[in-house]
Amino acid sequence: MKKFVNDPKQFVPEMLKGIALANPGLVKYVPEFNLIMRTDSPSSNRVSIIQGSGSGHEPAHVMIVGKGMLDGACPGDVFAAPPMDYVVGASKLLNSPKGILHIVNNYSGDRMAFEMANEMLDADGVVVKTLFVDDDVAVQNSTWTVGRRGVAGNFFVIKAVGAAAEKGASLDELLALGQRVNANTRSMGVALSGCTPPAKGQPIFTLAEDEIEMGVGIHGEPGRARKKLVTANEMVDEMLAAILSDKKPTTGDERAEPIAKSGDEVALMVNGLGGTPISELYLVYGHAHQQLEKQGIKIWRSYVGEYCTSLEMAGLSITLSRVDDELKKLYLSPVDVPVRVF
Amino acid sequence: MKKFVNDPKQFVPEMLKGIALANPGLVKYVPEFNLIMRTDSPSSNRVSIIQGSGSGHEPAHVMIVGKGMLDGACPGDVFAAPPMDYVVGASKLLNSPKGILHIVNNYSGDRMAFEMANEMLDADGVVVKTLFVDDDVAVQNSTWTVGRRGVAGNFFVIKAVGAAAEKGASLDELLALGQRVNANTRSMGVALSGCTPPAKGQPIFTLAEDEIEMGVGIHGEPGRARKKLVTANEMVDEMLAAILSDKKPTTGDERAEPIAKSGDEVALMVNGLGGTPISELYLVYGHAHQQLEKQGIKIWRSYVGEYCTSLEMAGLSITLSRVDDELKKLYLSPVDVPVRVF
Amino acid sequence: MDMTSLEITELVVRTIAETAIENEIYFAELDGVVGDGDFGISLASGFNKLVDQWDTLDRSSPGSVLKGVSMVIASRVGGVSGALWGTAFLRAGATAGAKQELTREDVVAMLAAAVEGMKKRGQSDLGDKTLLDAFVPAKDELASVFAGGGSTLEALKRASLVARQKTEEIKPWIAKRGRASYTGERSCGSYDAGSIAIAVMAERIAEAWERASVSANGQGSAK
Amino acid sequence: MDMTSLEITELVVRTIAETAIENEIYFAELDGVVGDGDFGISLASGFNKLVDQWDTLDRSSPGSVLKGVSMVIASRVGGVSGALWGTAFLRAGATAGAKQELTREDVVAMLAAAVEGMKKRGQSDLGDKTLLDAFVPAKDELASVFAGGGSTLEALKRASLVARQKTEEIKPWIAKRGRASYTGERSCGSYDAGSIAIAVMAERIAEAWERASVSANGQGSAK
Ligand SMILES: Nc1ncnc2c1ncn2[C@@H]1O[C@H](COP(=O)(O)OP(=O)(O)O)[C@@H](O)[C@H]1O
Ligand SMILES: Nc1ncnc2c1ncn2[C@@H]1O[C@H](COP(=O)(O)OP(=O)(O)O)[C@@H](O)[C@H]1O
Ligand SMILES: [Mg+2]
Ligand SMILES: [Mg+2]
Ligand SMILES: [Mg+2]
Ligand SMILES: [Mg+2]
Repeated sequence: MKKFVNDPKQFVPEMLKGIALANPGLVKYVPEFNLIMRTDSPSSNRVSIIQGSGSGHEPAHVMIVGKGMLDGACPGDVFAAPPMDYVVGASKLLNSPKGILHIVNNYSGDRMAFEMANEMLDADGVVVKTLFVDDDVAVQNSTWTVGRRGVAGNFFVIKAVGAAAEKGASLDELLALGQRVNANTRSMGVALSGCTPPAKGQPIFTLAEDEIEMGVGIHGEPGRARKKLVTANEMVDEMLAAILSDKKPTTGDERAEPIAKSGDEVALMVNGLGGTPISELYLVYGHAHQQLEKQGIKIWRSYVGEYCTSLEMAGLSITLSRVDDELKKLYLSPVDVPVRVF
Repeated sequence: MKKFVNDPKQFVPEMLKGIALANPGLVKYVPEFNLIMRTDSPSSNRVSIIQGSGSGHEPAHVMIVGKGMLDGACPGDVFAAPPMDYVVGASKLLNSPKGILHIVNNYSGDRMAFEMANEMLDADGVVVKTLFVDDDVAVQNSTWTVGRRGVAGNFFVIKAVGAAAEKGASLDELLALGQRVNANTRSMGVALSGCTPPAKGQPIFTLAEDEIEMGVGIHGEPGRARKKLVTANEMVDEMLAAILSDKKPTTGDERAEPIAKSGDEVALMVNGLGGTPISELYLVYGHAHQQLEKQGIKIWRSYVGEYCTSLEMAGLSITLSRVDDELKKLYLSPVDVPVRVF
Repeated sequence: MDMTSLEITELVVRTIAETAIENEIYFAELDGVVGDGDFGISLASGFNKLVDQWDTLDRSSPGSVLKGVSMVIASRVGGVSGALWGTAFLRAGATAGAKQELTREDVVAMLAAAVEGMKKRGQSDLGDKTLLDAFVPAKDELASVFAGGGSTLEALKRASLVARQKTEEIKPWIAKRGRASYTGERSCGSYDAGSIAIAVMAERIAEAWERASVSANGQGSAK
Repeated sequence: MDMTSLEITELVVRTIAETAIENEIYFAELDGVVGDGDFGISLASGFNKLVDQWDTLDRSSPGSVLKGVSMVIASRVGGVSGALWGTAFLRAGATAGAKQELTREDVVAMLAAAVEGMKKRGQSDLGDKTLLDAFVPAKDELASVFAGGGSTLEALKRASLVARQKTEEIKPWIAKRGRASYTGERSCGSYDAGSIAIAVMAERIAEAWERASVSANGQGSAK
């Protein structure tokens, strides 16, 4: 394993320290809870929005704390949900009279940690609602899973509720808005390589020189199938087919309509998993864009880059998120967060 | 080699197509010259700024074409300077009455291609000035080199002249400004792995599990020394020492003062080479920031992310760029380019 | 054997902790096959913390020890394991209450409460190919040996045998909870990391009990 | 031998092109040792383009062929090699002017002009460990065999021998131009890719000449 690391156990704290040093005035770092929080939060005019999740997905979520996005992120160690007391501690520091929205990617570990934390926060009279994100179509719902996984699509959920919170939306409004975005967002990923958590020191999985993992999870969970490497266009076609044909279960036996049909407008995201250069992401974007337009789906805006990664994993995910006039406005509203170019 | 690629020879054109599709209205793609250009250039109020360079360094330079940055970028193939006729073709399409500024990273190939092109453009009465960027301290000047290399520091040069051009600065003013920024900017890189140009299909170099290449170039040129892997902090210390002790040759036998001393203000960039995740970049940033502050150097602003890459190479570079009030304003002025988060 | 319930509780907890710490890599590797490979690390980091903080715990009664363990684990361990194991220790401790001496019935009730807590927290049940599939039958076996008047050592040995058998029995099953469940049918044929941990811990507790009995009685006969 | 200067020019250019194309990987690997490994690819892509466009070139005179080659190479090949090789062909073509038949003196003058063009474009000279270090002595050897009245085949063979020797002689040198120069002393001990290309091309031209002479004369004696 070759990485820029000192003590592997201090990997996450040292990264968090760097984020805070790089963005004074914007965010601060609370070591006790692995917490990166806005310096101007909590605000009595704004619901506080908190993400937990594991580390290793940067810029999600510690680098998207700031105006128009998150009030705080308190990740666990690499690929591990935060322990309960990070969530409790972060929520107490960020408690707002308008309430707290927890955004939780739908993994058992995250769900349970937030659930336990919420039992404790309830007891202390802190008002919390929880928004689950489960945009990944790779894991088909079935009786034997705990539902779908939350992956890069959470960017759209956070962007929408972050912008709305800034405008003073209530906790219930944010919850409803977030659920709507989540329902309109579907993702699918593919890995060309594994990645190595610093504390583990070994790749979480290994692929042969001609193998890919189609439908991979952002913690390296195996996906739909291990397959032979094919061309970029063939991989894109398979991912788009999975996304466009998906009928996400809603309540009971019901299933949602496919995410987009001819005439619909979408945001199209090509998200790098960490080790794939942006040149390849744009190559993939070009093909995906043309394939969707062929089907009459209109691309409203592109999102190409790294949004939710798996350390240095080579691979990418494609996300389609259906937009309407309200969402477009929210997506274009201003932000001020650590991850930026200029 | 596992990459998102169809035909390796079409790698660059397919990427460029993706950039244009992702950013309609902002840029357009001219396949003949591998050119990405602003849709609203040339403008008679603005000097046109053009970069050539090789591909494989994205987002530099094709993804930083747009308002406040470049008017066009016409890269060669991966790691290859553009052929002369790309430069000639791009310059003719972007010819402005205020003139053209060519920004050339100081490599023989790039210099020669631009020189030949300029001979032809001169003959056609096109007014061109050339700005060389050579911020890399790894290669010490000496009688036997063609001077220093241009690396990630070119971001600051482009940002400054791009902002000034937007405000109507003349060609001579831009040249002087760019030279000033270049003189005030020093970089040093380190690689943990090689990278694989698609058309080559093999890594440009290979490092053992415990080796690093200190002072690596962005085309995988060997650096100062192949060394044993050490901690992140030790690598940072070595790079900072190289940057801070450097006395860049100016004219004749004269040498510039070190880039920054106690009391100076700098922009601090930690630039990923493509395969290193942003978590590690921030970890490195944190230590670099603290080491500089210990020496009394004030960090005015952080730049952490990917600016000038080498495909999927694992590694990073550190750039220090001294700032003053004029430059701060230019650095903070607005831009609109393909590379963005939101 | 002359140990107090408090001493026994401490012995059991410390044995669990040692097992978790010593098997960090092994458990992580098991979880790595179809899961995400963090299980061993999560568990070890929590129990390491526990060992560090051991002297600061309120160790006045079996219940207070278990509650202390619960808080360390739930607070320090991220995700599923922190929540599940934290809940299990919490419920067991709550059931023990303030009692200084615990009967065999108390122990069985504490284990049952731990199971109920984990099921609720994990929204899981027998058959999901989780540690419950090893833990519940082992607990039942312990209860039945106790009911039949067998020795504690015999009960522990038979419980650990059952746990171990179960790890094999569920191996071909499909994982329905935890990250392994995302792989669907690809989870068939690999061990469930949590169940293996239960089996190893049960075996180590039986061994520790045997050693403690030997040294307490000065000879080979355990009560 | 009965070939016209135009035919000879085409033979030489086509031999250079074939050599570049066939040795793409070999030349790239040589450049990869201390350079950036693109040399073979750049050269091959330019000469491939040349072969593609062969039928569209103005092939009315030796000079027009060489200028056409120059434009294809300079326009299509990025960086150092595009500029250097493009300049070399351009200067040689310009020196040939509109002549249909070239004398031995013309050929030597054309090669000298190519050298001057490359030196100027590359800001380089003998001793920098570049292709000049193979090309210039080979050119001089050719000129001296010509001056002594030797056959063209002898001149070509001796020139290619000199070029090959030079590639060995400069191997321990330090590279002072091109990307290899960035490595400073680490460039000592490895071949210069450009010089090797010159040597291989010279050898291939000598062979081609021998083959052409044999078939032209119907027997083994070359002029
Ligand atoms: N919902 C659940 N209920 C009960 N046990 C579970 C549940 N989810 C996972 N487990 C157990 O926990 C083990 C994995 O723990 P860990 O790796 O920490 O969780 P994760 O699956 O989130 O990575 C599994 O082997 C399984 O025995
Ligand atoms: N300035 C120069 N003058 C003459 N020849 C040069 C010069 N720079 C490089 N060369 C020759 O070109 C070869 C490398 O070409 P190429 O790989 O295309 O250029 P680069 O070094 O820019 O990658 C070298 O082996 C050397 O022989
Ligand atoms: Mg080159
Ligand atoms: Mg796990
Ligand atoms: Mg886990
Ligand atoms: Mg080269």
